[in-house]
Amino acid sequence: MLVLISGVLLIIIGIWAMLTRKNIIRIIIGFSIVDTGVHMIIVAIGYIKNATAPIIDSAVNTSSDISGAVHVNSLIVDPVPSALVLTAIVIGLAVTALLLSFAIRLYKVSGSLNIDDYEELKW
Amino acid sequence: MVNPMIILAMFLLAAFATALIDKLSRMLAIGTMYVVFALAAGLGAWQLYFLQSMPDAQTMVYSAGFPAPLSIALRFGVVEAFLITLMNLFGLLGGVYLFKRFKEHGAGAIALYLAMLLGANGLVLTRDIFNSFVFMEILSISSYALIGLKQTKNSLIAGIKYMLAGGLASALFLIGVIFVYRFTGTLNIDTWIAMGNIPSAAYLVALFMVAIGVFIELKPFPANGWALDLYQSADSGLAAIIASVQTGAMLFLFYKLLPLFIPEMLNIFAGAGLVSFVFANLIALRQKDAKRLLAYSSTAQSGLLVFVIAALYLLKLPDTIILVIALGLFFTNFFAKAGLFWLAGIVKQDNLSAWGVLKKDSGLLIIFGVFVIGLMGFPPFPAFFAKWHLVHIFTATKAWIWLAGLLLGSLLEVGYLMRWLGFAVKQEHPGELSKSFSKMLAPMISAIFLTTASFFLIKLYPGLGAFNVYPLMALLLFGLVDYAPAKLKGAIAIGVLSYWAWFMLLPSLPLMGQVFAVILVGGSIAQLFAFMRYNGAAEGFFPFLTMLVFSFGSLITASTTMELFIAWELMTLASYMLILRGKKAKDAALLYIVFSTFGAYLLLFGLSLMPSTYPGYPLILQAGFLSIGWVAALFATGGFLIKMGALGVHYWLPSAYAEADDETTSILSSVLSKAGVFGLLLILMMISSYVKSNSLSMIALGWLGVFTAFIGALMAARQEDAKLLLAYSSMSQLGYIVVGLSLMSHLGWVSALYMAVNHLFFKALIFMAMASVFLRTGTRNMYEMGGLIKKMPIAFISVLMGIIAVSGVPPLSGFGSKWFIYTSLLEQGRYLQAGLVFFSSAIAFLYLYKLIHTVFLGQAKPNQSHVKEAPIWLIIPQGIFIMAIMAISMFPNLITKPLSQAVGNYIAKPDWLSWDGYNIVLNSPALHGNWNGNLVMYVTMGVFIIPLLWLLLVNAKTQKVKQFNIVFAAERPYKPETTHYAYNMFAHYFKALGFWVEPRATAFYQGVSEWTHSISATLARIYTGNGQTYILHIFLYMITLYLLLGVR
Amino acid sequence: MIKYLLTFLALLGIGYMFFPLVMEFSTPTRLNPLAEAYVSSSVNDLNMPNVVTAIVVSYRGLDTLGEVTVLFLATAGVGFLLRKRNHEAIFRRQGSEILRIGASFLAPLIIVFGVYIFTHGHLSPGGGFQGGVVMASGILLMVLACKEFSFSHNLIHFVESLSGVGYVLMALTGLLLIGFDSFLDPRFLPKGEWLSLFSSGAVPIIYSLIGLKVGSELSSVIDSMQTGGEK
Amino acid sequence: MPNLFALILLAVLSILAAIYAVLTKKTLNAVIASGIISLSASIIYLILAAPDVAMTEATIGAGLTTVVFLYALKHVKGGEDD
Amino acid sequence: MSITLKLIWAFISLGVVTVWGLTLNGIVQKIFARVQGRLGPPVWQPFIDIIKNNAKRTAITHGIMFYLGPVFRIAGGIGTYMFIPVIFGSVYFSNFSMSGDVLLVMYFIFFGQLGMALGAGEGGHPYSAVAVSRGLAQMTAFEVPFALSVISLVAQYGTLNITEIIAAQQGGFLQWTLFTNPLAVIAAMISMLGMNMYNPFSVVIAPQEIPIGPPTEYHSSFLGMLATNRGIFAGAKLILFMNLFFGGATNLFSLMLKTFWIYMFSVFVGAAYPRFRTEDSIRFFLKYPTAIGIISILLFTL
Repeated sequence: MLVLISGVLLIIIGIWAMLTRKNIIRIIIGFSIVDTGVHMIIVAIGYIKNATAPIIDSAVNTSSDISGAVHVNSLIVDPVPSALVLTAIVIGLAVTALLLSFAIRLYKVSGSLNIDDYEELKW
Repeated sequence: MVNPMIILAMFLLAAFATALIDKLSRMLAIGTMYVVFALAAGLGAWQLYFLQSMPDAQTMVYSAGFPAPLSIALRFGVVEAFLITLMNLFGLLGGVYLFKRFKEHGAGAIALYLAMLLGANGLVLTRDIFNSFVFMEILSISSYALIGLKQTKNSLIAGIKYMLAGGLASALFLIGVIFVYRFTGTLNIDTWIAMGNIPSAAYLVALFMVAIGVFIELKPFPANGWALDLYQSADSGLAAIIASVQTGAMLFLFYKLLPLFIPEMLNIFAGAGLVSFVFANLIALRQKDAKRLLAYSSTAQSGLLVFVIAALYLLKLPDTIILVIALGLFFTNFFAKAGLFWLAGIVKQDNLSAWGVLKKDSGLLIIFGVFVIGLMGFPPFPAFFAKWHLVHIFTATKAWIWLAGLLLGSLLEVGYLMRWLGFAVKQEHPGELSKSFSKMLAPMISAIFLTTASFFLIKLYPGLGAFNVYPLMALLLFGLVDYAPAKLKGAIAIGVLSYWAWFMLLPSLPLMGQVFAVILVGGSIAQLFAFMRYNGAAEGFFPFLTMLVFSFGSLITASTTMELFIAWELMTLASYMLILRGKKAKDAALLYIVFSTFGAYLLLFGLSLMPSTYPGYPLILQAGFLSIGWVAALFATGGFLIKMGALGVHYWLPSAYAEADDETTSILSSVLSKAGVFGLLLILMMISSYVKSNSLSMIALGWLGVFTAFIGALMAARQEDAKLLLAYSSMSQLGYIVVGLSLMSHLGWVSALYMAVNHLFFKALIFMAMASVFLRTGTRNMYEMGGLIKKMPIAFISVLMGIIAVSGVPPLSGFGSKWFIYTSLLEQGRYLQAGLVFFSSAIAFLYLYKLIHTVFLGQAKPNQSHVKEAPIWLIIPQGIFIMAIMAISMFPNLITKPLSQAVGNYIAKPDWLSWDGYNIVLNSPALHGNWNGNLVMYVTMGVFIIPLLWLLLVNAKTQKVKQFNIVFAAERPYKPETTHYAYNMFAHYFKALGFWVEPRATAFYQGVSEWTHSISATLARIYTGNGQTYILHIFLYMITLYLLLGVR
Repeated sequence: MIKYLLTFLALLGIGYMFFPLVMEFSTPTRLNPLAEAYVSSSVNDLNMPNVVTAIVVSYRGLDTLGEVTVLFLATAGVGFLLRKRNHEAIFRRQGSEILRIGASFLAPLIIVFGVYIFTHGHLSPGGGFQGGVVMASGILLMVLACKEFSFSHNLIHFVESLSGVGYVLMALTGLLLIGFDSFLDPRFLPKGEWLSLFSSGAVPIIYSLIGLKVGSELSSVIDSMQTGGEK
Repeated sequence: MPNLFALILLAVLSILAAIYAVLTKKTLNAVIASGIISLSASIIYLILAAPDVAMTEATIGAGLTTVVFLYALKHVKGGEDD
Repeated sequence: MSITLKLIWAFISLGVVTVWGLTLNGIVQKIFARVQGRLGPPVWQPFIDIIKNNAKRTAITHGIMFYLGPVFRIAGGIGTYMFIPVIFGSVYFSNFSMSGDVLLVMYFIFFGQLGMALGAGEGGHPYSAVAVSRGLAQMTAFEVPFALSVISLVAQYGTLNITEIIAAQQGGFLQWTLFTNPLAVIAAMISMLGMNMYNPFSVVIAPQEIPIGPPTEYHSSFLGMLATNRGIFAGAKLILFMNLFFGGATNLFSLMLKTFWIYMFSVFVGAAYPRFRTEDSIRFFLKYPTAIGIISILLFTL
């Protein structure tokens, strides 16, 4: 719950940064804050009260039935959001890196990173 | 069946291995990529084939050996296979187009391009929502990176805007997905759908976020500033793929999610799509930059598609119908939009008016035409059928706002696309094309593909007769031999058309149909001779002329409303092309097509309200016993009246007639306008069961006709340009026809048809004669001519015959039409209308005299001393029409009796109308009268010949004098210019009647156009160019939609 | 001014939109059926203790394949944008002696640690991605510390390409050996012993390939970013 | 209970860092701040029993992303601040 | 009646109307002269002019249409006359009125005017064109009240057939249209002022007056033919008006009497009023007479 709220707050702050900062690098930082917020929300969704990590090692209480199938008895957190967030983090990195290299090229080409300086394409 | 995993694996292998292969040989790397596309397309096609033979085959494929929802499922059904085939084919074409770029940039670019297609393929196939996210990212990131192909300032900043927007959209999507997972416990779309709606506000919000994430990727107005900049600045080859493949894949994802949405959500997305369609088109209207225009157009089209699928889903139509319509639109859009982007890369000119360079390569120009026309939804392109069904569905479900929006947006679209086409066809530009085999291949193949597919579509479409294909075949065949000399083509065209008309068309028609066949087809064939006057190939005439004539045939033989509309659209298109061929006809043609399209949409709506007909029997036969509602009749009538140029909607008429080539104008005026008469008559037949002559509506229609005649005549008298004069004259004459039709009586319809036939004869005659004059003098301004009677006697005789016939002076047939109109009007008690008709027919004298006097009489101009008689090809039709006029003047029964019989099949001939030899006798209780055209002819000849003989007797030897040998108060005139009373001949008249000739229609339509442009400009202001503002737009847009959704 | 107002409204609106999501949220006390199924299937069918890895590599392996592709694309894109314009020497500050020696001592250790992480991805936390990043950070360390350090681009590309191809081939092997629905099925190799390195079918191999690929990709991203297409 | 306390602390820390990242004049500080956010996030994940994610966030989010940002800053010297 | 006989009677009737028309013209010239305080030419002056003109040897022509102009003109006059029944009930004086109704006559009037305008046009004289433009403009205006009054007659009698219209007016002068439909007659009579081109509607011939008098370029036998037509055409129009509005004529005497007085009406007005400008006359015709015509129609329809 708490993590969820802070995730949402991070998203809003990130958007705030994206909407008010003029420097493109700062906007990208805002974007990565949004991403972090999203990841936080995802992890928060997967959490289950008083559960342990989804790794079935000796710390986890298991039992086997007659057919040999193993049952996990103690609480573990939902592994699905964890799996998803892994993907999301990597993708976030990819986008951020790409954005930054665009920004670098842009700076090299025209010497400014102020987003207000680029209004040629319009109407 | 094919395992779709193979396709994905293939792409991945190629993408990962490219770097290595590139080290070996770059060509090998590029070749591998092409092979992958070809294989993937082939697998898609194979799957289609497979599913066709086994429709019930299992199409779901799981990964990792576990069933969904544990694993990720892919579906490879018919739609998916279709899209896969299409997209990979496109990938291949786009890849070939980008060949040079790949060669330059190597492995990175190749891998990125492969990955882009991989993303699109995956997005289409997957049935897992998170997997969709991954493929969406692959698709986006590869397109982000490819923007770097062009490292200019604009392209880089556009890339950043695009990435920020895309990144935010996917963040929203991701949040939505995870919350939906929280509520449903699964990520599989099918499992979601099976769970149904979960009654929770949070769930709704999550769902909304999923939807808005996808929706923003579809570039809805106004949250699409980033996309516009992207399209404008990216490499054309890339923009083509983004506009087609990427948008297509995203749309399909949206389509997959539709079953999850609650009706309110569908409603909002349908509305947002429609708004996007209309407004993006509106803004596109004022664009001067070709790529930016394409950008607006692309966003409009994706808005349209979203609207269509959401709206149809909301209407709970079966999936097959939704898919057929959406794919129809998509298919056309796909090829056309990408093709246009590709062409933009070849043209290399941003300014629309610079697209005239396309003229340097007629092949490219044709390809361009195919794309533009396909995009507008003209038949036979699939978009036409899609729009047709859409309109019918919306009508059936009474979704009026949607219908209005759809048609409005389409109209705007026609506006700018046709303007563009006009530039390409007409504007001269010195630039160069950047042509290369690899760049030409893609647009060429897609144009061919689009055309071929459309051709088969119209041929195989259920319920369409063979006649509908003829115009297209004519276009194609004559297009292929367009390099042949005009005389040869003309001869072939006349031969083929005559054969077809005589042996195929006429026998299949009832009498009324035959009457129109004679007017429309016969009238055109007679005028085809004139086109043989051109030396050389005279490109661009015969394909469209033959198309036009064949489409007349399909119009008359149409047995269903769809056939009727297809013929109507083909006719409009052919005539537009013919008008556009005129030297300065760019704006005029645009005006024509916009009005025509507006008319066509009115007609389309009217037709959609009509009951079903019996395929196989011409509508003109069925019309006698079909009955339609008044709304349908009203709208269809509106559509037809626009084609006829009725008062108020005549704005297009003068300029189109004036600027088209002279021979074309003749056909437009004398023949094409009669197609409107045909349509109007058809409608009136269908409402004749409950609308009579004294119905308010018919009286109103009558007044409309009368005022058309009146204002047309007044305007004609005011013109100095002979073609404008004749154009307004045509308008005026069509007014009489409308009056006649509005009478809903036997006599009234006979009079209208008589007038129609007559108008064909004399207007074609005058136009042909005037065409000769324009040809020889090189001007259309009448006051620049004079005294041509001595140089061009044949033309003078034609015009003389023509004006006698137009004015209705006995003994020529024109009087017959006047007599019929007055008697039919008076017989029905329409006294005041008859009075105004008389007034307008008197005004006709003004312009007719002006025409003949200022051109043929008066002082000859010295610079026209070289003028000689026109070539024989222009004289042949004149001869034909003079003979026709003489025949029906001398023997009116030749025409009056068949017309009466034809009308009698719908409205019985009253007993009081009878023929006594050549004497037509009217003995109605309300009116007695008679007319014996034959006797009048003899008497007139008698009273003419006797004084002539007398004069010859007493004054046989007259002395010819020179031009200036006139009695002129005390001084000798020495300049013909000052002695030729011609300019503003009726100044005094307009001083007296000025009120009636103020150009109100012009003011009105200019106002409309100005307002449209201002609104468009104001709306475009929201695209400030600032990336941050665009992000703000996205959020505000999202919030607005959210508030509209009203989640509690 | 109006822009600030609109920005404020937008932020407010977003907050309003998130409100129901937060309000209706309550931390669940037990797993949902799908997660239960994953846990039991992971343990029973794949013999894999780390359920997250099971999902990442096997059940939702297609996502991971895509993810690797995304990273690959980013690498290609960054390389593409920041490719060297010309071959002038790039100015780089030489690290201090201690740093250099420390780095050349530490870097191989870090790389070995990375390898450990991704080979044990199915047993313990971490896996290909984390291991790959660790490997890349080893290389980063070398880049920072030593001026003359330059790794072979060809080698990196080779490793990257081969591991990518290998990954896809692994995935296809499942399809070929097991059945129609078995793209990315790791069970064509024996399950092995519970908690042993060579268990869980082909998962360790796949994760190793991922690790190599991620490592090489991130290394080249770092390299590209570091040079930055300098003139 | 200590977990909860740590959680609150980290959440507040990350939010404060985020606000700082928005408000600070110097972009370098903002980059560092965003690294701090990621780092605290990764500890939060650890507490939430998601060690895989925590590792990833620590290495990629806090580590690599920050490095990439820093490299970018190096290349845009002069244009990086507001 | 055989066709030969028909033709012979047509010629006789044509001769009658020519003589009567020319005589009327002569009388009018005399009256005008007297009103203006001159002695004036003799009543038979028009006949003398025609003979003199036809006897002239020299003739110049500007071209074929110029040559044909007078022919058109006189053919229009004769034709118009030929389509009007002259004396009600007389088979001999019915001309070829069976070939059409009043519409035919109204439109045939244009035949001569159009031909004349064309002929004059080829003359190349600007004044001809000026005159034609004024004439045509004025014509469109004065035809409106006339057409309205004819339409009013249709509303009244239900026929377009002139003979039937006359027949409906038989049985005492109170049956004349003049008394049964006075508004229509007023409208028609005003428009006749315009048709006859006397003052105040004589602006048409004004440009020709400036140099040497009417038909500027025409002379010799052309002029003779035009002068002859003045007689025929005037007679034809007067007979048409008589037939439509004044009960027709059952014998030659009443024909002469009625046509004389109809003609005198326009002459008196013409002698008393100054000339209108073209635009004024157009406005005039489109105002009062048109309104009167419309009212007369409405009276018969409502």
